[in-house]
Amino acid sequence: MNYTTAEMMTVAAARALSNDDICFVGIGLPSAACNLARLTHAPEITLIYESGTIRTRPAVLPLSIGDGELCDTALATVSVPEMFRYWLQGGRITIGFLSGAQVDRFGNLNSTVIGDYHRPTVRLPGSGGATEIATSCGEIFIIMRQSKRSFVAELDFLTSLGHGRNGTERQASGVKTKGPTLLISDLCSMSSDPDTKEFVVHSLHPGVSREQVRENTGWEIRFAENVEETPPPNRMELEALRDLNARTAAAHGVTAAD
Amino acid sequence: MNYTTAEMMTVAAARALSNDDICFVGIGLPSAACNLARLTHAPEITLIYESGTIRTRPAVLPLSIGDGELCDTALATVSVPEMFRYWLQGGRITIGFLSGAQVDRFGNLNSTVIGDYHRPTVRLPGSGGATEIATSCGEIFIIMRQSKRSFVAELDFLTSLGHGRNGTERQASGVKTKGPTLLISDLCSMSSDPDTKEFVVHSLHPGVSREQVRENTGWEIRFAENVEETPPPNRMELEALRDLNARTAAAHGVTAAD
Amino acid sequence: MAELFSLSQAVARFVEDGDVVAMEGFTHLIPFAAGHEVIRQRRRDLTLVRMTPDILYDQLIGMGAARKLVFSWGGNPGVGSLHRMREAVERGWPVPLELDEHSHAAMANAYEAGAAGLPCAFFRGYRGTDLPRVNPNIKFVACPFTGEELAAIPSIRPDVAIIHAQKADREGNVLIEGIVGVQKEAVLAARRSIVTVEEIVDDLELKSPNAVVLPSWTVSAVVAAPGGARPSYAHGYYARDNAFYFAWDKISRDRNTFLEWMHANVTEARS
Amino acid sequence: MAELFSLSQAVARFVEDGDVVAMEGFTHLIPFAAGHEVIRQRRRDLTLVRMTPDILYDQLIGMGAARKLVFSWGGNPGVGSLHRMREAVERGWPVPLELDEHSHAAMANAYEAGAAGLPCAFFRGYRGTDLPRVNPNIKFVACPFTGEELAAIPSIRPDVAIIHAQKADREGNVLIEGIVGVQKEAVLAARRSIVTVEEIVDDLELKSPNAVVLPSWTVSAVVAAPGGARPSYAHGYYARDNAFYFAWDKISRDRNTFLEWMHANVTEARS
Repeated sequence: MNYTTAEMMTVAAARALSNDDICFVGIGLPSAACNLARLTHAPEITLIYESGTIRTRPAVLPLSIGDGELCDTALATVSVPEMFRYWLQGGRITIGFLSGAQVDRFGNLNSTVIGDYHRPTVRLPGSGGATEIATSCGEIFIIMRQSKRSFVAELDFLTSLGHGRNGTERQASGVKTKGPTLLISDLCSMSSDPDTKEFVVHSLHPGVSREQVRENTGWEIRFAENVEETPPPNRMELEALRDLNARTAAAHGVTAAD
Repeated sequence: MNYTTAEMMTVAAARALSNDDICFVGIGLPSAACNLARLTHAPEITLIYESGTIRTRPAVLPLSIGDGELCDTALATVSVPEMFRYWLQGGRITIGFLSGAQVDRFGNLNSTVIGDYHRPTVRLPGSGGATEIATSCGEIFIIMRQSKRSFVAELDFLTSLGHGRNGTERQASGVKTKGPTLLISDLCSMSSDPDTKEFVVHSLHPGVSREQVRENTGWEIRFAENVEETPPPNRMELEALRDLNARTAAAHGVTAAD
Repeated sequence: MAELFSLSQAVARFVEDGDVVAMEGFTHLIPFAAGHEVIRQRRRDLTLVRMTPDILYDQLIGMGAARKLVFSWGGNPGVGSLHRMREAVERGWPVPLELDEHSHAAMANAYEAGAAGLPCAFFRGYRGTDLPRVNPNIKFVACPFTGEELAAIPSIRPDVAIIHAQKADREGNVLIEGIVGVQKEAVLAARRSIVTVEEIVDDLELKSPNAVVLPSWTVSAVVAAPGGARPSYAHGYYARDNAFYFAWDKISRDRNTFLEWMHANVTEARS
Repeated sequence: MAELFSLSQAVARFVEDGDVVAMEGFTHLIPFAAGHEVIRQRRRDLTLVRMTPDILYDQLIGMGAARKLVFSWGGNPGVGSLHRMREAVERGWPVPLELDEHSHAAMANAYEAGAAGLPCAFFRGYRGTDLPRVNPNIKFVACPFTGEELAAIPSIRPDVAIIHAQKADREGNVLIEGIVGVQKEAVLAARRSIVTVEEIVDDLELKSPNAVVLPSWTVSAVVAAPGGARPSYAHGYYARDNAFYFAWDKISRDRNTFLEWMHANVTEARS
């Protein structure tokens, strides 16, 4: 079956999740990946959205973080202060799934501004839950489209802490959780080097060259000793994802953004 | 109608409450007084128990602070952390109704120990909600049986702050709420002197002499310029109180303590 | 004790120029009808507080009602930017907009602390990030037992909170159900509050003793405003109008298209 | 993920000598059956935590299971003193009992902070009172914005929390309803937890999306223990046995009467 690079990215991200995970899910790419995992190999995965919905099983992807579908299919819905105090800060989440406008080699993310904070070129939405998701979850998976604009050598603003601007600040500042361990793009999958904490490419999606990855990365990207080829999406994965997207588009009365 | 001194005390306390009050109610004498007010002249009074029950209307007096009757007849029941954070500390209570083992002339209360804290003669139940009720409610009413043992010159332990050991500590320590304004016993009613903050007798219950009050007070008790006689319980008040006590005794399968 | 008001009376009485106003709602139960009445009554210099400012705040900002925004995520969810907010921030039109920016965790804790009557909120947050460098309202305090550095921000204590809920009884007790967000906290943290509801009923018919309820005496004004959350949604009443959220992107891109739409649909529309 | 256990298995596996144990319940849903199993399995040197230690803790203390009590109100509600607790405090029988004493506000906040993963709780409390003089676990911290002095105490993080609830489903998700006290916080604050329930059902049949639920993965063991809160009560199942609370006063006054009663009704009784 043919598939798009966006589909490859979502499928690769979904595969990283398991039945035992308790995921704090952001809207957009993370939400698609988490729900695809739930609809394929990880039916028992626990998905939590910051709107307060716990163990939710939406039939369609939410357009916003507080869609009615999330509450209707949840085990329980708690207040937002409780969500951030008891559930996120309480350390009950194994995986936080984030995206952003910019990421650097150490998995730090920017979703605040492009340009100077006080005179921004582009005013982005801001942190939302991301700042504390990045430090309170057991580990962080990042999913983002790869380009020189988004994979940058230096963030304009550090909204969510990865391993810090030099790769050591996270541990040095006493943050106990692992931080970013996995970054999945439409070109490849990267994992965090255990020593330097820098993201290293360990798997290229089918048909993607190292050169392409280099051209779309704002820093000098490293490759693992053995770079694998990501297995392409199988029929079950693609059908589940396309069904989900079709249901979502029908429910929202519009074509989904992806 | 004949009546007991305990009945006079409860009726006098109930009369101090109005429809507009939001009362934080302790078990025992306060609970009887607050519910008597609700069953007579103040049907719209809002009663709150620290177990989390808001605007409760029990048909019988609770034996414990968390009786099912309180929840069954409440507008809503919240968790205990919420009760202490949003409702008590949040400043939403107009009147806290307290009792204790000892009270002094400035309305400070002891419900912790008699004797030394570490080698107590009598180990009392402890603060419960009282410590923060005393400082978070708009004002405090105290209801206690009067005797030299309970109305003391010097507390063995200060569990709940009235106006402080010299009458000025409350304001000096920045507590903004009024503190104890009214003390009702089985002998008389006292109010707090606006200047010295000392409790002053303003009304003697029928048949009680000044001498009797002096004999049952551990400090040199002062009387207001015009001491009134407390109007005796009327028929409606007594019937409501006795009905309440009878229902309570029947419900608890025992004779009520009072 | 909450009194029943018409929407125009409630806004006239409880919302003043220069107020700190929190209109809350987390996707769900966003108080559009009340916010539109604030626009119609031409309030100015408001400090708008909300975790997730979206279309309603875009409208208020674009109409020049606000001079400051306290927020943690500003966007049209699932669609894109808030063009009116961006133009106010990036180009000062129609009036400059000052930002007091936080994370969700910070604001959720600050509402909680406001409801709890505390002067500030303590939480584990902001470590290693840039927001504390640009926002002087973020400080750090050591736990006196472990020495751990915790973040602190001032509690949110709005002059007025405005929310939409499912129903109220005739005494003014309010039921909120579904995704309850920070609405209860916003009302409890505020000096005054307006609650618009889908319906006013004789009996709330609560199905759980632990339902999310605002008792009458915690609310200043209760207003019957059926459909008052549209194009947002009300659990048990109507669904979100997602198509409108997409449509807003086009309406709001251009100043004139925006002003025309507001004129036709808000300022000249009946409340 | 919560696993289903028998009561004796759950206690054997999750409660160890020397543990900090919180058996919570605010009049309602007191976990008597589980507490009795702890007595039968002869756990020792426990630090017992509870806002309102009553008969169950009197029994544990009288049987010598505890060396320390963290509490804010200790009594037989509406009846009088806890004679076994008093004898342990006043005369060291059967073993001395150390006290870590707080107010309700302090403990409620400390459970909340424990559930929230914080090292300590901040609240407005203890001003002008004697407890801070005798309890070194009470400190004061200034708000960094207003300078107001707030009380701070360490959060409660029990080794194991034990509660009783209405029901669980077969995945181990738990519903608590009515007076919910600090039970949810106790479980979320604890490293391990045992939840006894009136019944295990196929579907919790929640009547409200905002019901008080402990999801399966937050609980270590779920145990079917119908009547497990008696002589306390379970909202929707059975009422409080007030007569027993009165009777306890006589049973517990005398060491021998107490020991005989415990022998006949707990240690030699089947779980």
